Amino acid sequence: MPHGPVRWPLVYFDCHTTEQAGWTVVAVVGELDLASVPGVRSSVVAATQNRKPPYVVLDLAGVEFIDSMGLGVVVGARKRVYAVGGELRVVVATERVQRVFALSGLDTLLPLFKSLAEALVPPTGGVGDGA
Amino acid sequence: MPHGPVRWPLVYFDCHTTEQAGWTVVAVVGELDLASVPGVRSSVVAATQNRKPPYVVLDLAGVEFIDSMGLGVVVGARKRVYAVGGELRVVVATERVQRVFALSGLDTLLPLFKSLAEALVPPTGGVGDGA
Amino acid sequence: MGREVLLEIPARPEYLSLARQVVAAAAALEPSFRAERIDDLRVAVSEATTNAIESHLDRGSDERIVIRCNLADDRIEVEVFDRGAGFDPATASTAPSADSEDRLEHERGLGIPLMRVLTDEAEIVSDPDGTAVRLVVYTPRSPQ
Amino acid sequence: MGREVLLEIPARPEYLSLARQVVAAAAALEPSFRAERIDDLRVAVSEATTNAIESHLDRGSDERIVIRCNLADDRIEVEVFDRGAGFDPATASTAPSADSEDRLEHERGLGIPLMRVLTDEAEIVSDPDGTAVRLVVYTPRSPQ
Ligand SMILES: Nc1ncnc2c1ncn2[C@@H]1O[C@H](COP(=O)(O)OP(=O)(O)O)[C@@H](O)[C@H]1O
Ligand SMILES: Nc1ncnc2c1ncn2[C@@H]1O[C@H](COP(=O)(O)OP(=O)(O)O)[C@@H](O)[C@H]1O
Repeated sequence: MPHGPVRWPLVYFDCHTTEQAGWTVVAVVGELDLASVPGVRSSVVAATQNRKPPYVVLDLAGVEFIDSMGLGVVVGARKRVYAVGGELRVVVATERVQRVFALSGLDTLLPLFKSLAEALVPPTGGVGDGA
Repeated sequence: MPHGPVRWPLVYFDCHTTEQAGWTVVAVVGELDLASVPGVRSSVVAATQNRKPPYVVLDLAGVEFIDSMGLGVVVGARKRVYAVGGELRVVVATERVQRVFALSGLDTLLPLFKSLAEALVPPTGGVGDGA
Repeated sequence: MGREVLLEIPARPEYLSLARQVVAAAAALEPSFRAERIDDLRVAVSEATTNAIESHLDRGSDERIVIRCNLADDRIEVEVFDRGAGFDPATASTAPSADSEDRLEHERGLGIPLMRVLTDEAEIVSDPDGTAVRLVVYTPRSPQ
Repeated sequence: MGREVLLEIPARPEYLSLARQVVAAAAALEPSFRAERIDDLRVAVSEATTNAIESHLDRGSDERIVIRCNLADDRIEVEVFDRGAGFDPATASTAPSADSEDRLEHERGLGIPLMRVLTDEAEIVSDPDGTAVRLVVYTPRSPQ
């Protein structure tokens, strides 16, 4: 069965935050589900407090699996960021993750980008420097 | 947990035979266990009938998992090849597979090579051309 | 012999991934399933198992979640059983329909709708002693 | 709540990989296990499960193989149960000792010795109604 090598399955998840081109980038790698959403949620909270208004990119290019708990954390991040006048962008690179956004009708409601490079163009209102 | 990306687990196994530098190379990729040994066994039988005496390399560099059923097929291959005056070499590249050979005491009894290149030097008795 | 796999896991979030893996691996044994369809099933199973785990956590229950995975030539059927407090599927709070702007206000309630669109059949039976969710995906060649 | 996972699989070779995956994934939830030790357990579980599957195939039995995987802070314990015809572990035909040239004559009988060296404890209980194999691997910090 030609499906690529077997790796033994381990819970894999990582979330780290960087500053890039005026954006706070929260990059998520691995599986985004009930087990891992708390980590993403706290990274988003931290990113939102980082700068006012917050310009946040949620980079899901490295996400191998997402379910409705993962979608929920994205919706929650958007609410949180917009509540304080910021902007949130979401990078969705794989078809598998894109499909879950689409089937939930969120693909047209959220600003999805195919790559981090595309998401890093200046925010709609211009990148603030904290002023 | 920093253990690399998750892939969903699929039964993965492939076995193909080529002629290289006077050797019949049976290359195995994937998991070598009760489920996959029949495929390797029949490739070895074919390789043994290919040329007399048979010079066979069993290339396990791509094997991700091996248990005693896999070891058994290697021992069986050696018997079969030596019975008709041929030579069998085995390529074991990963530590994981090497460990299973070592713990069974077979690492010193079988001619193990770390790479296909090393295994492809001329056979002890010189490569025959079928004569 | 049937091709039925039974899995019981602790009602803890970290076992979700294991449940998905087992179902995906069991489904992969039927060569006629396309990889994309198995991915769909993985998500649906994740939704059902997430809800099951949460129902036990809500109740403080120590019992395990049971997942039964039945592979037939024409379909794969996955059942997820919990012993939580149950709910009424007809009135469960689900997010507003996909084309409503309002949907962006809802972080929860996305699971059951997703489960339904990802499978060919999704049936929920619930009472105050627990819930059973049955998910079915047909192989490409069989009638849907 | 305990961290016990229960898996039942059809007695067919193609489900071996699934059994190994489940045990490895369950073991990986205890961060103190080194990856190499989990690999050892994978092989040991494969040996026990191979024998269990073969015992059912020999008997033409339709019953599933049961694998119980219990994760504690200081150890992981895996039990494999079959309902095959059983055997006498003391007199089972195993390959000659590792340093004997004779070993190269034996394609079978390598499993039980390997199972024993790969685990910290390996116990086999067998009667004509079936066999239970218990495999234990300790975490690095606990006394062995
Ligand atoms: N197995 C279950 N046991 C008890 N309640 C459940 C179960 N599954 C779903 N529910 C209820 O239905 C609601 C909607 O579920 P779902 O659409 O999956 O979204 P979410 O889980 O994000 O809330 C849940 O919030 C819960 O109240
Ligand atoms: N679960 C079992 N049920 C019945 N017989 C068994 C079982 N496990 C092992 N045996 C017997 O013990 C023998 C040795 O087993 P093992 O060392 O694993 O090598 P192998 O399986 O390659 O023969 C088997 O051939 C079989 O006769």
